[in-house]
This record gives sequence, structure tokens and C-alpha cells, in this order.
Amino acid sequence: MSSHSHVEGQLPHEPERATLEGRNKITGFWLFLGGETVLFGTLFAAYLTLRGQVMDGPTPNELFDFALVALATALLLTSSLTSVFALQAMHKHNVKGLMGWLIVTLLLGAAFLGLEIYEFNHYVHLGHTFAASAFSTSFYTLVGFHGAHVAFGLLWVILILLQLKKRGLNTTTAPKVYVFGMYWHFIDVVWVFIFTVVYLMGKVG
Amino acid sequence: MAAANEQTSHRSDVKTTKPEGSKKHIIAFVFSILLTFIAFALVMAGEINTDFIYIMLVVLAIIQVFVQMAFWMHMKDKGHTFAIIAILSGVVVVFTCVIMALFWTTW
Amino acid sequence: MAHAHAHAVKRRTGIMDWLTTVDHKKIGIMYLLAGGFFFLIGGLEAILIRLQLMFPQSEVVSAQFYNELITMHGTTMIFLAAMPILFGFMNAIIPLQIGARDVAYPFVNALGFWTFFFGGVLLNISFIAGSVPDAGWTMYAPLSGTTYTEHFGTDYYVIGLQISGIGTLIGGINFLVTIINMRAPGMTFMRMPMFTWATFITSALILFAFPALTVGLAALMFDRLFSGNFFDPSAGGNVVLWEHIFWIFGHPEVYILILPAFGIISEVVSTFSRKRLFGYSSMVFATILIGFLGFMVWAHHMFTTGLGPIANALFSVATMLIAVPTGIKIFNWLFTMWGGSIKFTVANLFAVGFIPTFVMGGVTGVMLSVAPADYQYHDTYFVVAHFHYVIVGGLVLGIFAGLHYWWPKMFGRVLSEKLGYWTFWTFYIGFHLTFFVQHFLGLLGMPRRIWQYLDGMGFNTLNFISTIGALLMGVGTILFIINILITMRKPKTAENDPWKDGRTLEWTISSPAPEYNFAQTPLVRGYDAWWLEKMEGNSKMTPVEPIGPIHMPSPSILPFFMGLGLFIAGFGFMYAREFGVVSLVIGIAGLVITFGCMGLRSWIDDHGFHIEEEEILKDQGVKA
Amino acid sequence: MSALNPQGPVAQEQLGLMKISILIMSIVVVVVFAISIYVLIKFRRRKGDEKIPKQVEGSHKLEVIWTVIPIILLVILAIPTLKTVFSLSKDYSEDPNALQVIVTAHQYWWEFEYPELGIKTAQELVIPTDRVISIEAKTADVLHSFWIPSLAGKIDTNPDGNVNRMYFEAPKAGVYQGKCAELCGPSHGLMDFKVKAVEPSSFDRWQVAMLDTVELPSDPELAQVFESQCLTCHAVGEYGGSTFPNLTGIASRESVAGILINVEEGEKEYKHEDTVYNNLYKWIKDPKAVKPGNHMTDQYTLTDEEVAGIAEYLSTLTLDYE
Ligand code: HEA
Ligand code: HEA
Ligand code: HEC
Ligand code: CUA
Ligand SMILES: [Cu+2]
Repeated sequence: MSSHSHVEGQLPHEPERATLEGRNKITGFWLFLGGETVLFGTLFAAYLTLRGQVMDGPTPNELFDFALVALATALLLTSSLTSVFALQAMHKHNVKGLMGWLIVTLLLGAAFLGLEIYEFNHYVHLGHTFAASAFSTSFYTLVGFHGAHVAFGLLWVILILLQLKKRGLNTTTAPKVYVFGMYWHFIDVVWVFIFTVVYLMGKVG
Repeated sequence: MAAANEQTSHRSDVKTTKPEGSKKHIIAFVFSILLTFIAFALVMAGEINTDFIYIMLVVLAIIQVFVQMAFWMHMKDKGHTFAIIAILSGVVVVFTCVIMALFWTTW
Repeated sequence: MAHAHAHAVKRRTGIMDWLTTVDHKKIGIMYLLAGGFFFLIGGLEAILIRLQLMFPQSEVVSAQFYNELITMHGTTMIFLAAMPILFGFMNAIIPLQIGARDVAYPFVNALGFWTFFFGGVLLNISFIAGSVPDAGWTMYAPLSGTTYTEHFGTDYYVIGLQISGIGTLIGGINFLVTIINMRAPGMTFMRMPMFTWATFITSALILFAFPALTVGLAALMFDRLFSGNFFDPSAGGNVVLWEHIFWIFGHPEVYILILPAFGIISEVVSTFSRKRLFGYSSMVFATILIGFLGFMVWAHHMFTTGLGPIANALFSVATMLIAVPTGIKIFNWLFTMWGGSIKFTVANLFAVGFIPTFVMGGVTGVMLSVAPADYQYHDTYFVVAHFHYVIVGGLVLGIFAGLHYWWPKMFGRVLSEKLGYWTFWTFYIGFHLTFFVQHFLGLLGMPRRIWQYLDGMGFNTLNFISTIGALLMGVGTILFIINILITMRKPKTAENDPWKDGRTLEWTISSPAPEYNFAQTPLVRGYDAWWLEKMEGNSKMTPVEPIGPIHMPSPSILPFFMGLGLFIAGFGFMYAREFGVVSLVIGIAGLVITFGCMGLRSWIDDHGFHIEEEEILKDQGVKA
Repeated sequence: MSALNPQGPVAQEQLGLMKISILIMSIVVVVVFAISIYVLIKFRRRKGDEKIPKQVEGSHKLEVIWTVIPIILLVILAIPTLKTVFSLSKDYSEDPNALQVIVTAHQYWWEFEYPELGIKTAQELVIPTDRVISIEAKTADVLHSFWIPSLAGKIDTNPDGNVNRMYFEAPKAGVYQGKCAELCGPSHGLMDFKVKAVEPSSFDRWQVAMLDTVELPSDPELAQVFESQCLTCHAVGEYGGSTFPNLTGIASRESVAGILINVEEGEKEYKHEDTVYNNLYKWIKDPKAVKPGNHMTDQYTLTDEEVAGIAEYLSTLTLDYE
């Protein structure tokens, strides 16, 4: 069942699927992402319903800063790519490469999060506080839920990195890396919709 | 056009350090960036019919998601039946419920 | 099998055993216990409601307390009684039915239980804290907002449900993966027992419906705790949005409740008719279709909201469609019995009682789906009658059927049939007395959720009858508890297949099942695997492996603390509105506990332990 | 007073639908019951019967039958449903022949405004028997639902500009019971109102009477108390504010506060019935004992004599129009 070989040479090409536990984890995580789709879908619906209700506050068009969003998008997209590289390194049993790419992913994610915090702070100074209007509440909730997912992902990848460092790549750590990769892509996909629906459409009017 | 610069520079970054066998991922990435760029450009261009832009934006986003899911999340590979069912069901729920609800709350 | 890393057997005893267990059978029992406890609380609330309504203009309880009672009754019954009891069955039975040694994630399974449990406790502590949710189980805004509910009632609802909802969601994922990945060799999807299928679809509904509730609750919570404006009309919020979100979740929720009951009925009816389930593949198909259509009809709860004629027309027709797959199931059950050899055990009595009763509830549902007529029925006792017919007359009867049917498998003792008959008849008659008359109350114009009705409206007699019926149901419930208490004092003598007519894999192993379920994983050769072997004269399943050591997951206290952490966090955040920073700090501390335990769980490499061959052989020797 | 005893065309149409559906459902229930009973009696296991019945997999023919027949039944039900959904959504708000009424629900009372007539009243909707009544429903606070079982089904009242429309007719003169049908707080169940359909000529007289001048209490001290304590919220005639129930003609209404029914001396039958004066006194003395959580509670301080005086005065505010 769960044999815990520490010898890298014996790892199969896809160590994440070597054990039943690993396969369960992956199946379950896919399902979880299906649920997350509904979660974000509902948040988007709430945002779209309420985005016209700006009351006395700034409108989306006045608020959003293009360069900032473009930069954030670039960061997150790239981090998605680097997480793919991490997985590829894993499949070659290249632990160094794996950890390296994970760290790059971590840094890019952290930069994204930093940017988002800066952005929120900036908006608050413009009078766009959480409680200002239905638009602001739904905006912060949608984008904030995404940001919280990023933050959680960062903590998670740190934990995985520590485990990789201590225990190396094996059939317990591999599924974790793989599942994290799925999670990270999912976050990226959600962001695609956020920049489209929130920022770009907000700019259009 | 700071945004575009930002993105292209990232792309060249990546190319120099690409590991072996990752060509299709790079292509997917370039494709993503391109799609994103078009979306941004469309909005920046202004002066276009807003309904058209809305539709285009959504189409672009959907294509992009499709690309990422297929390549990066391996959904096109075999053994992903339940992955596809899960995500697809989620999408169906979102489309039927969420979009319809939206329709009746806003219009 | 390499088990060089196997640890010494870690077995705890007493209370610690229950707090740390990751065994799906024990977790199943805990779900039943907790769910049963909440059922009694919800039932007590129902009794108080009925006592208040026994006579016109009576003041048994105050108006405020009445609203608290109905809110807590609805919420408790649905989220804390019905669903957990169903989860109890799923836990106890699904791995056995599919020939698995365990669920996919034993640890997560325990976590699911503890989060549900602490969420439920949090919700009910509101009674002690003195601010109880009072805006109905539907919690419509703006009544539930801070402007109109200043006390903490809504907060208890929002946070309690959020926490227990997490438990439900991860439980759902757990069952999906268990059924996808853990089936015994030969158990294809189209050979799975109906209860397993029902669990599968139910879990899928949970997976896609609960996130909507999560968002709704989070939004309401933000409104209340951080002055958000989702549902505050004065700041641009939209109250109809809450209705949509609630019912996008809420309607699938009612099928989450009924589908497992359908599954139970399928098993019981087929077993006690000694017949294969009629039209198995159409049953599967109907279940899937019900699940799918369940997501398309939510706005039938909102016909009077003013969505306009197009929406009302669409949702009317979509709702009616559900009658078709449900009808398929009803007739398949009837024709399973047709030509069978029907034995009226208590379990089967409940199942047989279920069929016509549920149909009565179902057809009133179709009546409600006629939108213009619903303008008259909506928010009257006609609706109350409808949903108690499908819920109590459907789901609760199904639960009782399941309890009597699987009790020996779970506890090794057969419940007293004699007391069971009394339970059935008092509960069944009480049920019809209570709710049949409510149809007429509704048609006569009695709105629901009213604290008092005026004298001289023609409501008096019917309400009186209804209350008597509720008391009779109480008697039935008490008889059932007595039955349990008496049975529990008897020795564990149940056979593997106590009904003799068992058809599925759970009846091939001892009652109660050993820790590892199957000493050897069985080979499944067709639908109704065990029946098939019996008919071929075999006395046991063909194993696919020799007897060998079995790997088991280790018990862990972490799930308990993760649930506790959320409980503490919930309290902290809830009272931040009043006590400020101190409270926030407590809230954050709670989250730290939860996420800390989560990190620990990830960090500690837990290899589980093995049950050795000798022990397994000894078990079998004793039983043989 | 119930949906089963309709007094107007809208409720009539709804009852028609209810009847069709009850008929169809009865057929379904009878069929299922009949099969159940037959099966349970015919195929019950007799003592000592150990034979194994034939294991039938299913039957396509039967399965098609019980798929198709319900579909047919549903189509029969769906057609009139759709027809009625659309016919009941007819908008009379621009129709000059219809009487326009703006219904605003408040925590536990109903406000009725006749925009064309410049009249605002509370708790009692007076309408003529010869016109379509076009309702614009909204709320001032939480959700409520406007419902007159014997005249028409309900429509929710939504906040903030999200108005709902409905219409109904009451061709027969009479008093019809109206109710709130959406949980709105402790006194939700007590949020009743009355619809009083009167002959067209009476309705015209009612309009005039409502706009007539009203005298304040003749005792100046009482008048002063009334003005300072009550008219801060209420209006009588041209005096006072308009955000709370208008009390003009209160003594001619069927009830006080919607649920204390006014009857003649000696006709009191139930707990909630009494003479106008007693009802007014009871209400003003302690409103929360009548309707828990209502917003008139603790808003003024009056001595018992003042309460009696004001009740006496209010019970003289009648309108002569019937
Ligand atoms: C277990 C729970 C459960 C189940 C299974 C159902 C099943 C159904 N429900 Fe019910 N419902 C509730 C729980 C449930 N409901 C609850 C809790 C509420 C109130 C919530 C609240 O407001 O608090 C509610 C409210 C509710 C409403 C809103 C009423 C209102 O508030 O105004 C409507 C309206 O369409 C409705 C319809 C239906 C229909 C059409 C079905 C169908 O699925 C029924 C299908 C079954 C049959 C029809 C019988 C078998 C079929 C045949 C024998 C075939 C032949 C039949 C025909 C041709 C008709 N339900
Ligand atoms: C699973 C769901 C479920 C179940 C099982 C029940 C079960 C019952 N319900 Fe209901 N009910 C709802 C879900 C459920 N209910 C919902 C969702 C609402 C709507 C709420 C809202 O409007 O927001 C509602 C509303 C509701 C109302 C309408 C209130 C109103 O609108 O004003 C009424 C009134 O009769 C009622 C009665 C009952 C009765 C008599 C039972 C009986 O079947 C109960 C039988 C059980 C017992 C009688 C247990 C007896 C136990 C003891 C005697 C032992 C006690 C001892 C200890 C605690 C130690 N319920
Ligand atoms: C805060 C404002 C307020 C003040 C002050 C107030 N009322 Fe009221 N009154 C209300 C409200 C609100 C209602 C509706 C209560 C309900 O039915 O829930 C009401 C209802 C009534 C009714 C019943 C109306 C009807 O249409 O049946 C009467 C009579 C009445 N008030 C009389 C008085 C008198 C007399 C006083 C002064 C002594 C008074 N009110 C002071 C707010 C007020
Ligand atoms: Cu107003 Cu209920
Ligand atoms: Cu429903």
C-alpha cells in the first residue's frame, strides 16, 4: 500500500500517482476545484449584480489603474508557468529544480499579493472603503477572496518546500506538489476572469 | 503601454531559462499573454462599441481558460474523466444558476 | 507487501478513542448520535410550536420566541439532524457496500464530523447566549441585517452554518472520491447498489450547492460584521440577490435530503421483496436527472418575488419536469414489490409507508409549481404541509427504515421488532394527523410563520388535531429511544446477514463489521453481488487476495482541535461588533489553532499501522 | 375569506388552476395507492413461504408508460399555467380606467396611497366595485407580502425602487381579509388589513369625506396633548405628519391597528373584538400588548385619563359614506 521509499531512483515517472493515497488526493482536489468554480461563480454574480451601485464613491472607471492590473496579471501568469516547470522538474526527479521553481513561483505570488495590498490601500485612500457602497463591498469580497486564496497558496508552498527540504521527493510529498500546482493554476484561471470582468469591463463602462 | 512591455520582457526571461520538453507550456504561456494583451488593447483602444468589447472580452477569457486548463492542468490528458466532469459540472451550475440569477436581479 | 515502516498498533480506549477515531464506522455512529440529539432538540422545538398553535391567540410562548423557535427548528432539522443522520448512514455503510476497507480520506472524514458538530453546537449556544436567530431558516434580508436584527441571532446562524457547512462539503468530497476510487474489483458503476448511487449523486449536489451557500453566508456575515452592503438597500445592496443565492443552494439541498432516502428505500424494498430492484438502470438515470434538474428550478421559491412572467413560466415548467424521474422511481419500487415475496419487517413497514406518503408530498409540490396558483399557496400552511410530507413522510420515514435495517450491521444487535411496530404506527398516524390537516389550513388562508391566529377564522379544530398528531409523533420517537436502550443491553448476537435476504456486500461480513471491514477484498461478479453468490450456493464472496496484514490509518486528535479552533474563531469574530479587539484576537487565535493543526497534519508524516495476520485470523475464528 | 371561496376574477382564475391540478394529482395519488394496496396484499410473504421470486430486471414497455403518462399529465397542467402566468402579469398602471393604488408595507401596518386622488390611508383599502385595482407594491423596511386570499394571490413588497405590480377586481361589495405573507418580525402574524369594496357612489362619497376637514379635540388641553404626542407621527385630516398611519376616519374602519376588530356593544364574540372605543383605548394604552415589536410602543407618555380622552376623540372620527 503506502510504501515510503526515500530512494529517488525508485520513484516512478509520476510519483504523485504512485499510491492510492496520492491518486485519491488528486481526484478529490479536482472535485474541490469544481466546487470552487461555483464559489467564485457566485461571487462574480454578486459583483456583477452590485457593481453599478457606487453610491457616492468612485466608479470602477475612475478607480482602476491599468498599469497596476497589467503588472499583476503578468506576475500571476508567469507564476503559473513556473509552477508548471516545477512539476516538470519533479517528473524528472530533479529535486533542486523542483524547489527552485517553487521558490520562483512563491516569489512571484508574493509580489502579486504585495501589489494587491498596495492597490487596496490606494483605493481606500480614494474613499473606496469596504463599507462605502454595494459596489465596493462586492469588489473587495470578490478580489479579496482571490487574494486570500493566493495568500493561502503561499503558506502552503512554503510548507511544501520545507517538507521537500527535510524529506526529499517521495510518494507522500509528490502528490502535495502536484495538487498545489493544480491549485495555483486554478487561482490563475480565476484571475483571468477577474481582470476581464472586474477591471477591463469596469474600464469599459 | 507599460503593460505590454512588462509582459514581453517576462516572456523573453522565460525563454532563456526554459527546461527541456517544455515547449508546449511555453507556447501555452505565449498564447495566454497574447490573449491577455488583446483584451487589454481592446479596452485601451476605446471608441469601439461597448457591447462588442464585452463579448470579445468574455470570449477571450474563455479561450484563455481553455488553453490553461488543457495544457497546464493536463485536462486534455487521459485519466481525467472525473476532473472534466467536476469542472464542467461546476461551470454548468455557474452558468445556469448564477448567470440566470444575475439576469433577474439586474435586468 | 512492504510494511517495514509499520508502527506499533496505536489503539486508544474510552472517550479518547471516540475523539481521535478516524474509523468510518465509528464516525458514522457519532454522526447518528449527534444528528439524533439535534433531532430531539428540533423535535422539542416543533412540539413547542405546535403547543403554541394548539389554540387560537394563545400565549404559550412569546412572539419573539416563536420566531426563534421556527428558525431554529427549520435550521436544526435540516442542517443538524437530517443531513448528519444521512451522513451517518453513508459513513457506516458506503465502504461496506463497495467492498472497501475505508473511505478515501479517513482523517478528513473525522474533520468533517467535528466541524459539523462544533458548528451545530455554536448555533445552539445561541439559546444560552440569549440572542437566537429569528428571521426564518431562509434568513431573508433585510430582516436579517443589522438594521432590523440588532442582536446576535443572525450571527449565530451565519457562523454556525458556515462552520458546519465546511464539514458537509468536505464530507461530500470524501464520499465522491471514495466511490470513484475505492470500489472493490468488479464493482463497476453500473453494479453499485442504489444507496451508493444515491450517495454519489447527493455528494455531487453537496459539492456544487454548498459553495453558493458559503458565499451567501459570507456575504451576510460581511454585512453584519464589517458593515458591508450586499443586502443593504440603503447602500445599493440587493435583497433579491440573497433570495437567489439562498435558493440556488436551497433547492438542491432538498434533493440532498431526499436522494439518500430514496437510496435506502431502494435497498429495503428490494431486500424484503426478495427481488432485484426493478429497472435498475432507469433508477440510476432518474437519480442523475433529479440531481441535474435540481439546479434548474430554484426560483419556484420566488414566484411571488416579482421576477416577471417569463421567469415564472420557465421555472414552473422546469419544476414540473422533476415529477417525471421521481415518478419513474416510485413505479420502479412498486414493481420491485410486484411478484415479490414481501416481508413486513419494521424496516420494510417504514419503506412501504414511505411510498404513498412521499407521493402525496410530491404531488403537492407539483401543485405548488403552478406559479399563479402558488401566488395563493405561497407562505401558507399548504407549503408547510407539502414539505413536511416530503421531509417527514419521505426523508424521516426513510431514515427510520434505514435505522431498523442497518442497526444490526452497525451495532451487532437487532432492534426489537415488536416495539418497532409500535414506533411505526404511532409515528405514522401522528404524522398524517399533524400534516394532512395543514393542507386545508393553508387553503383556508392560514399563513405560515405566524405566532397566533385569530379566533373565528375556522382554523381552530384543524390546528388542534395537528398538535395532537405532533404529540403522537413525539410518543413514536420516545418509543424508538426506548427500543434502542433496551436493545443496547442485549448481547451482540446479530448474524452476518440477519435478514437472511441481504443482497449487497455489507451482509457478507460480521455484524458489527471488524475494524478493517473485509479481511480479504471481495471480487464482485455482478449487481447484487452477495445475492448472486448465494443463488449460486456460495456461502461467501470470492476473495481477490490472500489474508495478509492490513494497513490502517492512525487515530488523531487534530480533527477535533481543528473543529474547536473554528468554533473559537466563530465566537471571536461574532462578538467583535460588541467587544472589539479582544474579541478579534480570540477569533484570530481560533483560526491559528485550526490552520496550525492543518499545517501539523501536513508536516507529520503519518504512516498508519498494520493489523497483523494473526489478529485477523483470530477475529474470523471467533466468528466462525 | 379563503382562496377556496373566490370573490373576484383573479382569485377565480387561480382557483380554476388549483382545481385542475388537484384533479390531476388525485388521479396520480389514486393510481399509486391502488397499485400499492394491490401489491402489498397480493404479494405479501405467507408463513413458511421460502420460495425465491423471479428476479426481473425491468420492463421497457412499462418504463415507457410511466414516463410518458406523467409527461402528458404535466403538459395538460402546464398549458393553463403558462396562459395564466402571462394573463395575470398584465400591467394596468397606465390604464385610466383602473384605480391606481400604491401599497407600502411597514413593520406591521399597511399604507395605501391613491396617487390620483391625493389620499393616503392605512390598514383599510377602500375600493369601488366597478374598477380594476392596479397595485404598485413596495416596502419601507423589510420584506412583506401583500395578500387578499379571496380576491387575489400575493405579491412580495421589495425595498428600494424594486416595485411589483399586480391587479385585481372585487365586483361584489363586502369586506375582505388581507394578510401579510412574508415573515417580517414578531408581529408578522398580526399584520392583517381589510379590503372594503363599496358601490361606486359610496366610493365617491368616501373620497370626499377623506379630504374633508377634521376637528381636533374640543378640550384644548387634550388637543395639545394629542398634537404634541400623536400628531408628531400620525395625521388626521390636514394636521400632522404622513410617515405613519393616517388616522382620518379611523372610527369608521373595521378594525384598529388591523387586528382589533370593531363590533357593536354586546356583539363581542372573540378576544380580539370589541367596541371602537375599547379597541382604541386598549391599543393606545399598551400597543405592544396587541402587537409585539411595533414601532408605536414607548413613543409617548400619557395618563390614563388622556388615553381615555384621546380614544374617545378618535372614536368620533367617522366618515359617512356607505
Ligand atoms: C425533501 C425535501 C423536498 C422534496 C423532495 C421536494 C420536492 C418537490 N418540491 Fe418542495 N419544498 C421543500 C422540500 C422538498 N420539496 C421545502 C423544505 C420547501 C419550503 C422551503 C421554505 O420555504 O421554507 C419546499 C417548497 C416548494 C415550493 C415553493 C412553495 C412556496 O414557497 O410557495 C415548490 C414550488 O414549486 C416546491 C415544489 C416541489 C416539487 C415539484 C417537488 C418534486 O420533486 C416532487 C416530485 C414527486 C412527485 C410528483 C411524486 C411522484 C411522481 C409520480 C407518482 C409521477 C406522476 C406525477 C405527476 C404527473 C404529477 N416545493
Ligand atoms: C428535516 C426537516 C424537518 C423535520 C424533520 C420537521 C419535523 C416537524 N416539524 Fe417542521 N419545519 C421544517 C423542517 C422540518 N420539520 C422547516 C425547514 C420549517 C420552516 C421553518 C421556517 O419557517 O423558517 C418547518 C416549520 C414547521 C412548522 C411551521 C411553523 C410556522 O411556519 O410557523 C411546523 C408547525 O406545525 C412544524 C412542525 C413540525 C413537526 C410537528 C415535526 C415533527 O415531525 C417532529 C417530530 C419529532 C419529535 C416530536 C421529537 C420529539 C422528541 C421528544 C419528545 C423528546 C424531547 C426530549 C429531549 C430533547 C431530551 N415545522
Ligand atoms: C413613533 C410614532 C408614533 C407615535 C408618537 C404614535 N403612534 Fe400611533 N402608530 C404608530 C405606528 C408605527 C402605528 C402602526 C402600528 C402597527 O400596526 O404595527 C400606529 C398605529 C396607531 C393606530 C392604529 C391605526 C390604524 O390604522 O388602525 C392608532 C389608533 C394610533 N396609532 C394612535 C396613536 C395615538 C392616539 C398616539 C398618541 C398618543 C399615537 N398613535 C402616537 C406610530 C406612532
Ligand atoms: Cu409584514 Cu409579515
Ligand atoms: Cu424547491
